[in-house]
Amino acid sequence: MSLDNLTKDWSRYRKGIEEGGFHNYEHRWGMAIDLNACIGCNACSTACYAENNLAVVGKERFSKGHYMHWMRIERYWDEDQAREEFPDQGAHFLPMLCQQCGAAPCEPVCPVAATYHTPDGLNAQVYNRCIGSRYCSNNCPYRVRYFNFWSYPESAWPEPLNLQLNPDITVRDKGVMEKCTFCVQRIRTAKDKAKMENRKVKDGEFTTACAQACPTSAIHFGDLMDAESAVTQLWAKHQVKRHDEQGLPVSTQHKQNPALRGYRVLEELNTDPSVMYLERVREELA
Amino acid sequence: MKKTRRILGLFGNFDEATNAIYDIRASKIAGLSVDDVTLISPIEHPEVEEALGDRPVRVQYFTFCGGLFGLVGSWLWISSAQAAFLVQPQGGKPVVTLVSNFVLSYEMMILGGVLSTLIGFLVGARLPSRPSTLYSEKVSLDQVGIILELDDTQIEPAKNLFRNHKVLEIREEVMK
Amino acid sequence: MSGNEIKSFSPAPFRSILSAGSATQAAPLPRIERRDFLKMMGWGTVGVTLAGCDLPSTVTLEEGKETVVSYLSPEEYAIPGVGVWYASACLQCPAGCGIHGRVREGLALKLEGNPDSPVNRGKLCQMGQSGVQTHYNPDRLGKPQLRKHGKLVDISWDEAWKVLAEKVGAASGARVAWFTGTVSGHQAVLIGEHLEALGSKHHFVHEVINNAVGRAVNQDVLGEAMPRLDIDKAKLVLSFGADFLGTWVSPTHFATEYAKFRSGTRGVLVVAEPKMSLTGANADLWLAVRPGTEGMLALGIAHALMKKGVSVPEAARAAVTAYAPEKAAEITGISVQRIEQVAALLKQHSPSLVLAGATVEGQEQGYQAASAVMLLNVMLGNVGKTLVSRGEFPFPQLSPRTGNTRDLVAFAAAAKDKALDVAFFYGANPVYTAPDSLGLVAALQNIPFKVVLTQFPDETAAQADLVLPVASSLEDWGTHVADYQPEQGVITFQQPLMEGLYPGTPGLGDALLKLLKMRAAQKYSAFNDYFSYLQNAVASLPEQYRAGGLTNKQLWEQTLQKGLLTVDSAPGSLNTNVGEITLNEIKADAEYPLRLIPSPRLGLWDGRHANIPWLQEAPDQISKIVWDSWAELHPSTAARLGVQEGDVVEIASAHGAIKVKVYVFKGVHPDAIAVPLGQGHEEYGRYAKGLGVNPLKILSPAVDARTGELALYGTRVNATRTGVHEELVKEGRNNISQRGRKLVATITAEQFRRTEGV
Amino acid sequence: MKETELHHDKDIRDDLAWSQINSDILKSLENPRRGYWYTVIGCLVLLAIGITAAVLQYRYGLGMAKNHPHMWNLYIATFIFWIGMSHSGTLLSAILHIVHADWRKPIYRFAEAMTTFSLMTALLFPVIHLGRLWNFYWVIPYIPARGTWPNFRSPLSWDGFAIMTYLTSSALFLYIGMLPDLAIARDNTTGWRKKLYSTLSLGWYGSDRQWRIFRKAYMLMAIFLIPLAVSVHSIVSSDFAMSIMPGWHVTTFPPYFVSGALYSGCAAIVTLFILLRYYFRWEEYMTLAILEKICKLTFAIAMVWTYLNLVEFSSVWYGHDIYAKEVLWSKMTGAYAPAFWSMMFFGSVLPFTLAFQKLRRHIPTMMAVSILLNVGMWLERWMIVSPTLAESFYPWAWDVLWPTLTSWAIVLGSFGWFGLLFLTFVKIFPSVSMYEVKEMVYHRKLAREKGAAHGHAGGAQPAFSLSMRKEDGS
Repeated sequence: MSLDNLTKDWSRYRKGIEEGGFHNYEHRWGMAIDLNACIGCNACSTACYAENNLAVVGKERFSKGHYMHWMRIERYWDEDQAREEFPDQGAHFLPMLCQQCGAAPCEPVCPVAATYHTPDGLNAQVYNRCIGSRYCSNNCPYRVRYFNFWSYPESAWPEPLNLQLNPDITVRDKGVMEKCTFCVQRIRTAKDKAKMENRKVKDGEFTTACAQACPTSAIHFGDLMDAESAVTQLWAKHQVKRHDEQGLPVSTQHKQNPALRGYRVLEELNTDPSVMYLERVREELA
Repeated sequence: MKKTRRILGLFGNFDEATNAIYDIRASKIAGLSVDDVTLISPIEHPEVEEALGDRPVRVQYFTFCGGLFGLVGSWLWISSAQAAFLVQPQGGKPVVTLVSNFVLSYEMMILGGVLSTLIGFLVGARLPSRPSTLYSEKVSLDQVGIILELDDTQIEPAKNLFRNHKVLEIREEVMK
Repeated sequence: MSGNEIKSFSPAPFRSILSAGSATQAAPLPRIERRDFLKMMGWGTVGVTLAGCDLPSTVTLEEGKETVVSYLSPEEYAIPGVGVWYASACLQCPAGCGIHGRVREGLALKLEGNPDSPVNRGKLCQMGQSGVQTHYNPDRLGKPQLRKHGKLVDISWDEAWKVLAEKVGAASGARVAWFTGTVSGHQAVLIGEHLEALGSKHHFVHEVINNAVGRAVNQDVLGEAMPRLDIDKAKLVLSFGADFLGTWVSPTHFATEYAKFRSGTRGVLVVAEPKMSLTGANADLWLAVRPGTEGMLALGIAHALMKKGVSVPEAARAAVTAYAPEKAAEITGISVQRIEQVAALLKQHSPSLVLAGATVEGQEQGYQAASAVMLLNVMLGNVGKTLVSRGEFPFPQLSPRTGNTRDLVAFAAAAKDKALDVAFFYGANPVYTAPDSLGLVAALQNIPFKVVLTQFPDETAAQADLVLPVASSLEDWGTHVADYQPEQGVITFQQPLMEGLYPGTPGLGDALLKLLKMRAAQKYSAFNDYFSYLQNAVASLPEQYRAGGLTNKQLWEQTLQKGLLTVDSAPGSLNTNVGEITLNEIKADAEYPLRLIPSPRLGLWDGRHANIPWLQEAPDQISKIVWDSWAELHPSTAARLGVQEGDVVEIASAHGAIKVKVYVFKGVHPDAIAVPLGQGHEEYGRYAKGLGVNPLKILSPAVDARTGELALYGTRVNATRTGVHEELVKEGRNNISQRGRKLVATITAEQFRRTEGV
Repeated sequence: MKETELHHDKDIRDDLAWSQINSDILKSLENPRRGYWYTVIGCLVLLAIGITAAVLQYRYGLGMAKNHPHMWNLYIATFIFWIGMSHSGTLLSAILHIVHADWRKPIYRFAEAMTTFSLMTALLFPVIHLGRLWNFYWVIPYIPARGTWPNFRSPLSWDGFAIMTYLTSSALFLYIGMLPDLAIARDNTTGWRKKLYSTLSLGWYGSDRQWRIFRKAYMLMAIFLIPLAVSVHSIVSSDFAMSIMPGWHVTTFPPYFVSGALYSGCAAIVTLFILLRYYFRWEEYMTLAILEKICKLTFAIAMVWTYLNLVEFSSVWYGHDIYAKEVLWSKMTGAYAPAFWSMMFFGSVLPFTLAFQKLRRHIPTMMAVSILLNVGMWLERWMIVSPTLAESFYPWAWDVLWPTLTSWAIVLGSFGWFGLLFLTFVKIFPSVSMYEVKEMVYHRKLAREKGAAHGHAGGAQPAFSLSMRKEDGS
């Protein structure tokens, strides 16, 4: 907190995401989720429960929306289903998790800076700093932030269920907001290991719990800053660009080929999600 | 001559009190100027005060300085705090966010202004203080008082002047 | 796979078990016996690089014991702060997946698929991952219980073994029975040997979710009960109720195949079933077929194909000719155009694969209907292309004894006839799964001594005379052979991931050895325990399994490290012996107009996972309902009954009634009412008890004429409103539509093939 | 009634004796009537209910009161309600002071007190609604030991700044304005009160120097308070307007909030006016003429509010934002429709009663209307917060869940807390400004005399024109 500091780096401090932002990202972890492959089986969601110490809230609390599905599988039906007798075209499944937005609406509204952007491009939640104003959740267009309405350590893991808890991450107590972290503990482990071995993190060296579990490998995880990574290639192939990559003016209409399947959910809000989805595919049989 | 005494005259009729001050102003008592007059009244009396002439009030300078300090100081404070706290949330926004900083500086300008006005008021009004022993509780009811600081020779003329203007009560004390 | 973790993300330190914690969360420290951890030293760990020497050195205080445990000199097998992955086997369903379990500080923490396993290829479904919650379940039994004066009371292990020896010793050997779920590997061998030692032939193998009729059809037509299904090679899969992505045969394996099937040229998936399954939800075309008429639909399609010039095997010609598309359309409710369209698609996309699932098979004419479905494969020339011979498994003694419902019926009958004196139960919960109409609970009273080997106080345990807690799948040794073997045959090895939570609790193998020693001590004296039995078994493997001249120890370690043993089998070729198909028309029943569909869920399965909180809280894939049972009704049926979502209806069959909340849903045929399996437990711990209903209870005892399997999907019911209303608890409860947002966007397959096709 | 009818277009009788003013007002500090104690007990009961609920919520977690997606609900709605209530007092007092509308004099004191106390009530809610309320002070930008600052770009931390500034400023404004009266109280009381008032009055003795500087300082503060009050409620509206949520991200929100705040505050002034008039028998000071003036003002603000509502609706209608349209439509037709239309009725239709003189002068009607207007304003706040939470961008998370008993209990408790603070205030401080009523009476009398001299017999002159002329004449 000195004026020196302010004048020295003024131009850097004045950069928004369109100009590349303040961070020079080391990594920008991202995903590509192929809805053509997703079968809606919940394996990713359970993997998330196992990896991230998510609390089971029970029926009563579930009914009030207190559940903790960091990774949830949404199921939609065709819009014109109202006219059809049967859902001939099946369901639409959408695995929805924190989109780790580059321009996350949740970040600027937190009064105590408990949610912030890491140099890894992650939208991090600092549990210890969180005071539970829940403003971030209100401002999240994807509604993927989950609040500890109760003290789950008191109820969710009766002995000896607590022995299963992952010691790499905390158990959150009441009054704290939580959400998908892209399995930050795995990222940290991989980065530490790479650092010890004096090398860069390799693509595919680790993955998130959900991507690991997915039976159809619909979830691809990797570093969007690594030009060689499978995820980057998918993004490039489907012509989806990050904001810090495309610069000004930010456009959500950057696909040259509309037949390509890449899109980001609620792209028009300019949140710059790190999760790209690939459109579901259906045979035209009706 | 050295002012040694203070007298208080209480008036029920505000016009009489005003006239008494005009009389003092007109130098009816030698050596006594309007600057030696203090008016104490239960309500704001612009018309009585007018008789006392121009007595400058400087509280607005306090206000201005306080407001300016609040505005500039808080802007620098907040901006430099932001520049020092780099793990701040970004949301795609710059580290030093001018817009929100101006909103906060605006509030701080007002707070600075109000607080310095208070200080200016207390300094200017010489508060807190102990009311002088000449003070009469009737002043807080419905009477006006005129306090004069006098030397020994002026006491009697002053009392007479008060009496001419239907003074209700006269109190007197020796200055220390 | 992330192994070694050094720092935790959040500044608040998590209390590890070794550092123990507050009163609310202090947990029993697993006690390590010298013998066991020497054994553990022999474990193979899965590709983990240890993190070197810069581990945090911490001195922690364990609550209660007041011993200071230094991280500098940890237990030999536990590297503080480092998770080590061990290979083992998943026992959550009979599919036989291989798993990797992460062990840190002596505790199993997370399960993932074993990438070396050709069954699941590194993937694991939600049930498999929940293995840890089965293991750490707070309702697990820790002590044996004996029925004394009508009540089960805790006893010591010594007493338990003594009572067991007495009772089994006193019984006539031939009147002892084992009642199990699907078992395979050396456990199956030992059960067999136990029965043999007793001179009994009573091994009842029961699974509600089974493939028994399909196996019979496969055996009769193809000559192999479980051929390989190459979904990825098919250009079109037509499934009649075979929920191969959810609950059918080997769902995780088929899901990995499905991903390949859907990429590249992208195969077409058509599903015909009366209630939308997870597979149906992923179909390009989903056909709501009138329940019980799938066979007729298959014949109708065959007829349409015949008209297009596809030849029909002689034996089936009569049946095919009888079901012209017009007639099939009338019976099945699928329009003629659709039938023609499906036939055209089948002809266009070759090779295809036609599958029959439980809704086809679980009928009184189930065998015939499944045969009609198989007929399509034969007609389309899929046999040999997408239906491939597996060959005989080289170790037939290890092959699974696959579960069915015929054995349940037979067991109930045997019990009723007082033909049994002692019954051992393992891996099955017949008191829960048997329809009331079988009278099983009453019949069980005729068996004087019932021994239940289980981890949980389930419904069958509540009827037991002796309850023997057994080790969880993460604490036990074993070998497992899946019924469905993919391209590479494997024996999956199960090794304990951690010390048992409840000392004294034997594994199944150990318990069996103990039982065998009671009968034939001499024969088994060489085996101290099941561990040495298995080591011996591996040591006796033929030479071909010792590539590079491995010693016994090396072979053992390598096998454990990989978690499996690949075996060779010589595939033969499949027959196409289509027999005569006789499908009679189904008569309407005015009193019971609806068919009850006790639909299985990937999650709770047949109810065995109802005590796993993760799975209770995981929404049903289609309805998104949690922690409950519901009845799926088509809007037209619901309108007829005058009910809305959340209204409670009474579903009555001739054999009983259940009351359940309605979920109005278009993915169910108007003549069907689907109630998911899994809930309605009267026992089975805090998470299962008292939730929802068990539709199995009101099933009729009718069986398939040919195989004797229960017609699980054949029960006719009626539904009446009760006037009670209760909200269903579900995720995303107010929306079935995206409201015009681009959340899930869809493009046509044609476009996909143009831009991404191979 | 008879008397007031006689003086029916005068704000105050100009022949009131000053000694009577002193004694009438100071009487309110003593000998509470029985009704006062009943009210105190009622408030204590409400407060006890609220505290019980708050303690339970603290113990078990916010699940007692909140649901997903209704992360904010009654607490934030009631927070805005109380903040809004705080506006009329200070803002009106300051504006009327600047324009020399002297009819404010008998009523501004309690209105300002209401400001301060409703702010103190409002302040409770952001704290109560926190998941970890024991860490609430992390929002305050104290010099941190670990280099952690609050997030200055969060509208919630703006709230902190704005509310603290407003609370400080309005409390000081109230206090400074009360100094001469505290001196009067000092001169007329004994015992502990004397000590209290001696300390609080800081030795004020009404010298010309003090009055001059008082006049200037008070005016400067009034000038500051007007933009401050506007900014405070704009900032509260920023909690919503600065978000990206449909139905919240509305450009008209700042003026809309300010008008709503003035509206509810005016209505609350009417309620308290009537209550104080009744409790302390202040018919001489709180005259129907003044009541009429506030009512007219309330009516005018009600129309501004109604207009801004319509502007909001039409801007949604003109903009092609489907999300905002959906929220608005569901507000009007969905689960919240009854609350929404009650709000429209109470907020836009009911105020028309204020347009009729007969009704304006009928005290029971005004009492009922003023309370209902505030019910409408409370509903307005709720209709701002909840419908957007129930329905926004993401349909999967749409859900309408009603507030729990716990949150209702805490909302009720806040009324008890406010009531208690206010009731304590009226027994310790003079709720009518004695010195200013004296000024008012004095100036009216002068005006009458001058008016008579200039041939305007009986015509009451506006106070400011009087003082202007006085200055001209000197």
